[in-house]
Amino acid sequence: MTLPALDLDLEVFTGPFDLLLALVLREEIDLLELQIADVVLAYLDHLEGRGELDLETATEFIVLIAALLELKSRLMLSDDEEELLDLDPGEAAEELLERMLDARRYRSASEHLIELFEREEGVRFRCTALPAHLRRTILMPSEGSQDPDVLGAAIGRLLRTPPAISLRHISIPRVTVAERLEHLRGLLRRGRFSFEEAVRGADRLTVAVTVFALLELYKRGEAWWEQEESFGEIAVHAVAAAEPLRARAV
Amino acid sequence: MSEETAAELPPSDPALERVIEALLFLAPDPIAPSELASAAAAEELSVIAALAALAERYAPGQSGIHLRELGGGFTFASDPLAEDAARRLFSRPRTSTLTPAQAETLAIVAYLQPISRPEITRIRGVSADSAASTLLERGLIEESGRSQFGAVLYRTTVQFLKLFGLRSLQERPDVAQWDPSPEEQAELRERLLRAGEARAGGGPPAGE
Amino acid sequence: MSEETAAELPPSDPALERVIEALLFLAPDPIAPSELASAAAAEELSVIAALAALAERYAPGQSGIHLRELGGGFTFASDPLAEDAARRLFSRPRTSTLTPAQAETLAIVAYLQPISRPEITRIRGVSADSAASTLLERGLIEESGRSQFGAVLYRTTVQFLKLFGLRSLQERPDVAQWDPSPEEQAELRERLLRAGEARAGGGPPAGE
Repeated sequence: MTLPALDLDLEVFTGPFDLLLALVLREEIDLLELQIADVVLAYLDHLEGRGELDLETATEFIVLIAALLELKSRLMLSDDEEELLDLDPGEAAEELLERMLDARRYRSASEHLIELFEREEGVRFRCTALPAHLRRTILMPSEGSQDPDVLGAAIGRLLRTPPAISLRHISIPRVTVAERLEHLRGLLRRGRFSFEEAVRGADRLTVAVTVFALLELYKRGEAWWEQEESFGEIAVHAVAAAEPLRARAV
Repeated sequence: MSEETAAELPPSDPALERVIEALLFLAPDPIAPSELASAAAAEELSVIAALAALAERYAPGQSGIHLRELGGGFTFASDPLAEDAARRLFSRPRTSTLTPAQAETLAIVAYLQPISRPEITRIRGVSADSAASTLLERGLIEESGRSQFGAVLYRTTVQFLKLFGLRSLQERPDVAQWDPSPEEQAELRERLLRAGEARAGGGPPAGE
Repeated sequence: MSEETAAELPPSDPALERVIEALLFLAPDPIAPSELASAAAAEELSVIAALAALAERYAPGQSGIHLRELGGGFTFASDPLAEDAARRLFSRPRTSTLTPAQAETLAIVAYLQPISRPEITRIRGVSADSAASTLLERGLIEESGRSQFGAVLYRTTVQFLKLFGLRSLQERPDVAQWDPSPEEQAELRERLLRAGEARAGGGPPAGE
């Protein structure tokens, strides 16, 4: 399977996954309008239909979806979110819970509104113009009845530039995939190394970027890895010329 | 409808009568019995019977709404008795205060005239069409030629000056008093456009 | 109008009743009793008595036109019985249905007004822009000033009350009634905390 074969049927888009990406990148589809969870669900359905996981396309999918998620979160973050990042996990969960409850409340309220709307289906109001002799004549309010300051205040309001959405809290990737690739290739020259070793002392972002780099190496057929048990050590091997790439490495 | 015709008619079907009543209430123009019949999926004779019953209920002296036959069709009209009250209700001056959208649009025209709608929209960050139409209707702004791109330009009117008690445009209040960032040197128009684009979610404002 | 109130009212004056009837027929939007009283140069109590009498004549089952109380005012509306016929006659569907996105956006505005688009987006988790534009176009919401950050604020309109048959905004049910039960909330909280711990304490992400 290739990702382009993944067909989507979403609220804002119907068609193959790669076309969706192209449209998002060309800004013809607003990422804010896209429910990324629906894309993931469609992918999971697709996997279920096939009954097997192709690591290569799964990797590609995860990378692409992660990128979409990051882009979307950047678009959605507002200033208040900054405080959220300083919360401990308990507080963050409370905050998140409050939001989920809010979303749920208004979703239910919207169902109630739709019921009302349907109940009123068929009720019409007259929307006919008044007879000509009764048309609203505009009586001119007296001279000087308006305060010019209203105009000045309106201009002042329009001059106010809204505070820019601060992206300070989004860490600027000081580590690049290219750098980490180089680092991993260096280690690979020894034949094998453990992941732990590759990220020793690194911050979380570097760890994440290293995972991406590792996926990239796997994709290019340069490396292969194994993990004996969950949370156990990950051993990374160079793919020797003699050793054929094992594509189904699950 | 003459007495003789009514005598030959079938009795009015209350449900059909209500449908006809609703249709006449909604329609802006007189409707012919044949049109009513095909809309209500009923015999024309039954429609005529319903109309006869309605004519009795909606007769002068019975109701403030009258059923009238006009140009071969039927329509409801208001009782002339209500004329004075209607004039008082509908001819009152429009509320003299401007809505926020109107105040913003008028202020933009007052300070930057002549100016086109697209530009007003850019500054407001949302469409100014309905506000501009109301201001035109109220005679506070008027057309003043076209921009090089063919868009209609607007300027304020003498009526505007009178309403705000200004002897001339030079008496517009000084923006400095409401200016949130007085240290900025750029021209007012340019700053308004920049703020408008930031509000509309355009590129980040300069300085970021 | 409750029975008890009606009992205390003066008898309806037929001439005033006809004037009120005509005004309601002519007016495009609901009119409050106080407005009717000043237009008809009558006491508000007499107007209320006339409205009570009209409510009896224009009641479901009595007439194809119904007297409705909407948004604090009174207006006539057609009996839904006539909907099919109206559709045929005016060959225009009354209104298209609301999409879930529009309904959610409308619900948020109805409860939290005045509210800005970014706030709506935050609550929904997806952009509300296209839904809000449609609601504006359909006249269900309107602008109502700006927030301190310069975002346009929205509120619901009289049209909204009309289409949803609400006598006033106070008729909205308490939003708290849709809160999940304490057990459901506890379960949700539990799940979130577990996910949070797994993220915070699970070692390098590759180990998962």
